[in-house]
Amino acid sequence: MPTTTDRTNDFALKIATVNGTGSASANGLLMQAIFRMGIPVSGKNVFPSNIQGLPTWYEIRVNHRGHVARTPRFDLVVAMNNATYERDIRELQPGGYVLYDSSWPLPTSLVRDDVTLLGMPLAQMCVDAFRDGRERLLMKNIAYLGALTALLDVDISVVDTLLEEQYGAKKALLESNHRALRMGREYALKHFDCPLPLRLEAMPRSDDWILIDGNTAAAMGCLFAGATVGAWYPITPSTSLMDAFRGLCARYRRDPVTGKNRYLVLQAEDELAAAGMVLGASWAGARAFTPTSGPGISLMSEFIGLGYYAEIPGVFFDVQRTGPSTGMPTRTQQGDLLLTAYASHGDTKHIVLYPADPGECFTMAVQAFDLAERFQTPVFVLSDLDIGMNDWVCRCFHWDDAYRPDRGKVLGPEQIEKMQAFYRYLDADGDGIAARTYPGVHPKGAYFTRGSGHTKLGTYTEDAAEYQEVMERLARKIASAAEAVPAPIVERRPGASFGVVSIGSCDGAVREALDLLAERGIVADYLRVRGFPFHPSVEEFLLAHDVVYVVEMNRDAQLRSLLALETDMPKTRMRSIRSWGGVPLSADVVVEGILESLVEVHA
Amino acid sequence: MPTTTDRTNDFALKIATVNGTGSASANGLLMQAIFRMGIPVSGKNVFPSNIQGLPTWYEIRVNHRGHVARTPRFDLVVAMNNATYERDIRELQPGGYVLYDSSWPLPTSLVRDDVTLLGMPLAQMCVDAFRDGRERLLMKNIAYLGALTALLDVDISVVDTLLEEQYGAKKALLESNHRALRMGREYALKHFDCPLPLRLEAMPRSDDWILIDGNTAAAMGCLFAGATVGAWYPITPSTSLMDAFRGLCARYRRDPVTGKNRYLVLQAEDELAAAGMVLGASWAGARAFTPTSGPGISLMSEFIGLGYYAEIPGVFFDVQRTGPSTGMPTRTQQGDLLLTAYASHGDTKHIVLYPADPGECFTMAVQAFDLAERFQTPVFVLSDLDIGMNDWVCRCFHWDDAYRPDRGKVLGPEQIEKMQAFYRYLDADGDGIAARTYPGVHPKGAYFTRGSGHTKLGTYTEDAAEYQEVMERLARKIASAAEAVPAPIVERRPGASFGVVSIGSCDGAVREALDLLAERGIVADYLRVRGFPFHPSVEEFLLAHDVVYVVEMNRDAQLRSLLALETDMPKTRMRSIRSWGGVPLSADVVVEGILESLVEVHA
Amino acid sequence: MTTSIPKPKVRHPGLPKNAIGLTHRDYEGAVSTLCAGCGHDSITAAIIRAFWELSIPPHTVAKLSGIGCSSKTPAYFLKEAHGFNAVHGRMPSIAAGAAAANRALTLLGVSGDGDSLSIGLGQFCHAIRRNVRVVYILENNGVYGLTKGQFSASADVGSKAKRGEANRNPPIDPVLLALTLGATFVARSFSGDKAQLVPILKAALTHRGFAFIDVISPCVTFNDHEGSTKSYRFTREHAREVVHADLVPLRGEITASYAEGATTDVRMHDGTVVRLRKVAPDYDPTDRDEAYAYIRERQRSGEVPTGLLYLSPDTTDMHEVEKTVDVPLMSLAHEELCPGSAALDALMAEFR
Amino acid sequence: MTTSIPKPKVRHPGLPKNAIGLTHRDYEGAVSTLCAGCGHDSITAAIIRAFWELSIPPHTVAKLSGIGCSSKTPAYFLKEAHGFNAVHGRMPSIAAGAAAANRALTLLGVSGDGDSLSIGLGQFCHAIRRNVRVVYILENNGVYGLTKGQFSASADVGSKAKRGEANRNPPIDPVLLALTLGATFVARSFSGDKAQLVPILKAALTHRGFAFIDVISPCVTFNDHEGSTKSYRFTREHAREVVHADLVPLRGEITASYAEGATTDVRMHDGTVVRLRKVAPDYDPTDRDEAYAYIRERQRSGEVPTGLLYLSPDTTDMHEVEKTVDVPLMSLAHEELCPGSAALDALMAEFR
Ligand SMILES: Cc1ncc(C[n+]2csc(CCOP(=O)(O)OP(=O)(O)O)c2C)c(N)n1
Ligand SMILES: Cc1ncc(C[n+]2csc(CCOP(=O)(O)OP(=O)(O)O)c2C)c(N)n1
Ligand code: SF4
Ligand code: SF4
Ligand SMILES: [Mg+2]
Ligand SMILES: [Mg+2]
Repeated sequence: MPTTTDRTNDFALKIATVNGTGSASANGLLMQAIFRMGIPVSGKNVFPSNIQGLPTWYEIRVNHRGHVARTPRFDLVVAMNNATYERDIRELQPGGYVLYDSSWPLPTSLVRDDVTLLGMPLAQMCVDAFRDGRERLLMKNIAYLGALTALLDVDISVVDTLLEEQYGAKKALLESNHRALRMGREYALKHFDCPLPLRLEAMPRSDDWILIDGNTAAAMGCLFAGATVGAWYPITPSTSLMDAFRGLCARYRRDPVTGKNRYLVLQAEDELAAAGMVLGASWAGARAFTPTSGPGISLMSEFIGLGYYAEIPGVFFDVQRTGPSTGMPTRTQQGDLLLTAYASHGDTKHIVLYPADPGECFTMAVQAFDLAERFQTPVFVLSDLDIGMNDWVCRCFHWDDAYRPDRGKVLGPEQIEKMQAFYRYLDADGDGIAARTYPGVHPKGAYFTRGSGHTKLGTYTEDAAEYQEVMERLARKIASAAEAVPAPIVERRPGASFGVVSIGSCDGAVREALDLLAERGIVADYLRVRGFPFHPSVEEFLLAHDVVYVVEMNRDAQLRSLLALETDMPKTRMRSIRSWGGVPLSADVVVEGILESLVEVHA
Repeated sequence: MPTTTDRTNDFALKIATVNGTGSASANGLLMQAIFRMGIPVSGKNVFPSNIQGLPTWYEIRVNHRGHVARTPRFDLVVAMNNATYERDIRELQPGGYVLYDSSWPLPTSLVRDDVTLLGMPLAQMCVDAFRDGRERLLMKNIAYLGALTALLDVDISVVDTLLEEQYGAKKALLESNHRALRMGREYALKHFDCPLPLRLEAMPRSDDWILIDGNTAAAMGCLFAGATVGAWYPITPSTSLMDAFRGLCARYRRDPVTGKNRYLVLQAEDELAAAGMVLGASWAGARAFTPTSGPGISLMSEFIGLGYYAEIPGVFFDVQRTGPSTGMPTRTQQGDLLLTAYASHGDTKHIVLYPADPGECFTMAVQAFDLAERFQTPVFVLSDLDIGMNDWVCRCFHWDDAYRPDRGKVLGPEQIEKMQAFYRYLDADGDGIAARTYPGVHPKGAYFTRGSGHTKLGTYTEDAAEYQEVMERLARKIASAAEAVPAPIVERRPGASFGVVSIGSCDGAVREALDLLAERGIVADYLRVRGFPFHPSVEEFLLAHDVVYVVEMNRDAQLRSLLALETDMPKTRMRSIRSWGGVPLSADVVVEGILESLVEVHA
Repeated sequence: MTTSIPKPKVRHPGLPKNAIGLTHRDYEGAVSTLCAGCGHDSITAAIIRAFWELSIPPHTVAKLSGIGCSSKTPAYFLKEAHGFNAVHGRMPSIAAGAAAANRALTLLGVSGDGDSLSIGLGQFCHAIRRNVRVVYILENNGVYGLTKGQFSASADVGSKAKRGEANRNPPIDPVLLALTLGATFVARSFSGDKAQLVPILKAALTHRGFAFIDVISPCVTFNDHEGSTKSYRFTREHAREVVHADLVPLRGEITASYAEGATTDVRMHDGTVVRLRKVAPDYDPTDRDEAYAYIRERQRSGEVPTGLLYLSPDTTDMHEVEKTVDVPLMSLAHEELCPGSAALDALMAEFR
Repeated sequence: MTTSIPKPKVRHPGLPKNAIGLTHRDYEGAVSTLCAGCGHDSITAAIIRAFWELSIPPHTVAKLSGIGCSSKTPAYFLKEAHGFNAVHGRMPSIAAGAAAANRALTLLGVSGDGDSLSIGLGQFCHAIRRNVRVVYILENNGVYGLTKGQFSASADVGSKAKRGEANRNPPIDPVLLALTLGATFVARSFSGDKAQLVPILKAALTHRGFAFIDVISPCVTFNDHEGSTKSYRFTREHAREVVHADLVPLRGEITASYAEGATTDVRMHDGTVVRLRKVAPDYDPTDRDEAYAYIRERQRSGEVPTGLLYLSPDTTDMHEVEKTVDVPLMSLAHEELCPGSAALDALMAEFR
């Protein structure tokens, strides 16, 4: 029988089930329990684009040093789906464990002699313990959770509390869960060598940490930023953002006296309409946003160009998924970097924010509204499925009550009244930004918003010089946003021999990789871009390094392309490391990518 | 009175009128007459996005050396629109001439003492000569044409022939035209010093030349390439392409026996539908195309991604117009270079052809179908308003009857029958291109076309490796098209000290500029890109020059960006020269741009 | 046919003033750049008239449109109102967004048959379904004017193009469509009939919800010839007013008396009464199905029934459906929207 | 409820064969991945049945769909037919293109209520208008299944979501919409009623033009609860068949005799006769306006009228309207399409 070294608080496991069978709640409980034990943890839900009956996985990684990027190296597999047995067992590390349902024998062809099989007649046990068919199915999940509490040494009282919090009111359900949990736990304690070397040990816990997904966090940002109009068309993986916003509004945006809503969410007929609603609402003076994903951005392209040229704010969340076209809607990727930077026909350029985790989804959502209104232009927040839909351990969010929305240059009735005449597109302050007015406010503030050629006075034109004057100002305006977008996070390390640049949800894996490389004596500086147009310090960082590795999650090295286009860094000095199959980046890819390249260079 | 040097067959004139008043036909007659006199000529119609009552200009340039790019330096203005008198007279070269309607006095404020005023009571003359109100309006145009025949020494018999050809059947109309023409001509002969130094002199004429607009030429390409399905939504400046196609089909595509149509043109409800129709028809085995402009491409973005990923051919003509959003629909630009190269979300890249004149619209339309079917992907033909809607003097088109459409790898029933099994996305030949089958042909040829994740066998997948395998092949496939797209036109000149690169309708102005520079001893090599992904010789050319000037018509130097992204040429060695206000490029811009930059470099 | 030519600097003390002291000129806009004789210009004139008569302060209005000759017209009226010339066919979503943000605005949407029935058909239908409060005018000429005369989706079968070719696809009738989709205010008029159109516009402006007005508006340049079914002549000959709307203002009184059954009164949300005078006494313009059947029947006999054809006695607009606060959302202060740090701290506890 | 599980390698000699020697299994596809009990799977079964009964060679069919649970189903039938799973809501344009290219294909489109009535509404309406020859099935469950249960545009007012919240926007009724737009074949059925659905499908397959079938198809996961008006139970209780279609094949003969006025026979282009048995004897399913009025009336009394509700006796599909050649355009040889060099040379003369 194979052995493993002690792996306390440092391992990864994978739970393979079938979607629609209720495993999500058991998996979430495990994740939460580990979180409450104070141990750094991450959970990645790998689910199909389907409602019921297809393979789904939940991957958990714990790491006491805080490295919780996805790893493809699993030490334990909870194999509950015989359709994926082969793959699940194959992907296990030597010395790993398989917890499986022994109600049916495991095909011998799958048996590996370098892993430990832990069979447990889960289905049978549930048939014996529960009456109702649906309950038997659901409780199987809680039973394997029970077994895991024993195998991994999960603090059972934490799980009990969680169940209490979740089902407190529903007594019967609570009782079934308790029973299934205990049943699984006891079976494991009795039949297996518990705990395994892969065990958990509580760590000091602080209130400073929360467990949250990026879409919920972004919705909170919209709430706190004062967004009142949300328009959307459902699309994975952005749907939960609007669900969360509606949930939050139901709690925080009811007028205490009348019970009426201080928000309006419009389920649009499609993404084109959602974009139009956002522009219409922003134009009329509300903070408005839409959550979508790649296909939605493609459909919104025409309206985005209108927003750019007619200078209408709007916040567009693109929770990226894999692929061109429909692609793999339940997989993650960073494939819309080029699209969002230059969306729509003609000369355009847009402000884009790149959150790396739910914490930044919250803060950047707020910043997005401020930037959109300050620069009077559509702003994208480019999240992805991994950030948006998975639960992440984050620092607690804080709010500064001194925050006041930056509504940009909006003239009120008194200001308009005082003016000789109001001209919508006149750059009075020399900063590329012209003042705007809301409809309904003052007769002298009226102007004609249009996507066709207009002069700086706001009148229609087909004259080259007049047209160019406005377009040149727009170029200046967007360029000036480089200083206003969040600066990159830069980490310089003494003795660094090259730089690494990454973006968004790559962050964790890159940081882990840099630590691993440092252990081997290979030291690198690190920069994570957080906004577009790039902050000047991005170019500085690039130029300061002979070689920079650009790590990202798409096939075509889109970040590297953007950097090549928008900075003076020669492309030849930027090497690309990519992972784009739909699963979150892992440190291995980065370490291997850099090592291979270093070898090549020295060969 | 100012004098001008002899400018025989070398001058430019501008006719300023009001749209909807029938000046187009008079202007066209002048242009055609000059063409028939064998003199190199170009005509640019500068019209408003409006149907009636707004200023419109027709610019004609003749140049015996064949330089007929637009010039902003006019030697003669036919000022028929008092709303634009000021501007029209201002834009005249010193020593130039103004032909105006002296039925009303010219405001003295407009009088310049360095130009010659030629007043002629046109309106009055027409009121006297014609009865009907509409006729009086229309014949005014023919009357100024008559005057111009005298002033410029146009061969009047050529004009007579043209009138005969046009109105031969309509006797009354012909008579009116003749009368107006003579009236104008005689007035000029009597009152002015005819001909002016700006005069025309017939040149040896060959049958090798034709006068044609790019949209008509592209429609001919579609006809000859065997396109049977056209789908479109009207949009300036692409509309006339489909009009021409329908006109040609009415002549060439009626079944001689039944009188039924061998083509089907679908006026779609919008551009999204037009794109879908093209993909549906191509998928089912027809050659299908759609003409549109920038806003249409934005709207088609989602479908373009589907075409890319599901590997469905389709030909998309983008006749570019000015601006993001609605912009200036009746002005020209090259603003969709980046968009068409990478349209749609996720990792995509498309084949794009860049015609420079109607001749290439014809040939490239044919090539586009071949490339689309060979590479099984959407192909763009990126023309522009100037090429598409203006009449150009071109070499006569020829057709090689040996041409057979390259339908790409399409399996017929016999081939399918012989196969063990058919897999749609299997790269059997190692060239990145998998064979396809048409629906309805053979049971074993059936497969499921989809924009969602699929394996090389054509089955649905959410697996990273399987997904990536197909996407990697797609990248290879499109990259391999670099050798198949039309190679650039390269002109190397002994002693060249730098290179110039341009695209599309910039060609004429750049060539003229290079000649002008050469006259000053500044010699440059020249390359015009004709396809994307760039032919390998593009990179070679770039790298062979320390400095390359990239000349294009958009604000953001999109061609330079594409070159920076797709070749190893350092961006710093590519200097940008741009003209993007909506009027066609003129040589001055290029000459000045290069001279300024050379001065800077040497300063 | 009227072309509005404002002369902004000149005061005309003699011009009649409305209840808020404004003259007709104060409701005008820039000089029209449409073809002389275009039906759209007459609609512009009717709009100016209706707003003036209702004494609506121009700056409380927002004028929205798509792209097309028709969609240019908002530049030609109410110069003191904000205008929004959106992208082709997508004005309804702009309207929904603007209405969401500021329910106090009076929204006037102007569109064309290409704009609303082809590229924008989906948005048009969904704006009806959402009952966005907007007066939505479809300037219907059976062609795409701005792109030079292609048939639109409202062109009748057999109607001839200028060059003679006949349309062969069945028309989308926006009135029947609106009725089918549950629109709460459905009218059809003719640009050449200001006497009919102005009262309809006024009634529409008092309607709480989507007020749809299809106006046959001949395109003199591309669709006013013999053989066209959207020409001035054809429309004059075939239009039959079946319901005439009169507005009885809040404190007003209509003194004329009508024959029994010849009128139906509908009280609007603001108390205004719309009095519907009917040509067919047994026709009930507040019954959607009857309206539908009646219109179809008349159409079969070659007529183009016009007037305020259907008016729903009760209607809940988007804001009522969504139970939003009574004040414009855009007017809410940050304090009314942001829960603040204490609330966030409390919320955070739920994620621990 | 049937899930199609083809076992391609196994031959079942005992299975009944149709006129072209194929068994039911030959019309199946891949194993369904929909939720057990999903209405869509029953429609799949009905499709398999109808094609088998009509002995249509599977490979002469093209299956088209958009995106959604419903749009996945073409993978589950007719494995020997090409399938095209397009983008969300845009299948009608793919259908128009495919029909244009190859008029010999039998096109079957499958869509959902989200797909056809929200994002794809414009395309859906225009495909009707164009009378593209396609059997168009709308698998109508009142929700977006694939994105987990949001209300679709066909959700009735008051119908409850799983979490209890009631829909407040009026529904778009695709049958009324299709009638209004001049659809030539309009039916409504219920996934749970194969006896009704199979003959409708067969009739649709003989129709030359756009044959529209709205099928109420409950979503067991998100919209089959108490309070939903698209549940199995609600539909069973409220559906009323008003017209039953029987297909009298070319050389067939229906022997059963019916009461006077109880049937209407419609002869299709290929000679097949569709015999419409009517519940209401005075109802004429070939009269569009009567059908519309009748459906509205029944709906007001809470019923869901089903059956082949309207069938236009004469219809010209897109190809007839456009006067294209009888053979598929995609089958024309290069020589039949390319005018050749002599023609070009002649043409060039016109540009000199
Ligand atoms: C996306 C897009 N496609 C096409 C066009 C070109 N276009 C401008 S107006 C128009 C049709 C206008 O017709 P209609 O709405 O009936 O207005 P009308 O001019 O007849 O009043 C079209 C197709 C455009 N502006 N945008
Ligand atoms: C452009 C785009 N927007 C959104 C989606 C997400 N999406 C997939 S299916 C669907 C709705 C499906 O509803 P319906 O058509 O009713 O099918 P059902 O699943 O109910 O059968 C949506 C919104 C998408 N795939 N593409
Ligand atoms: S083209 Fe037609 S619709 Fe447009 S302005 Fe002229 S008359 Fe009016
Ligand atoms: S979610 Fe609903 S529609 Fe989708 S497969 Fe399941 S039951 Fe069917
Ligand atoms: Mg129109
Ligand atoms: Mg549905």
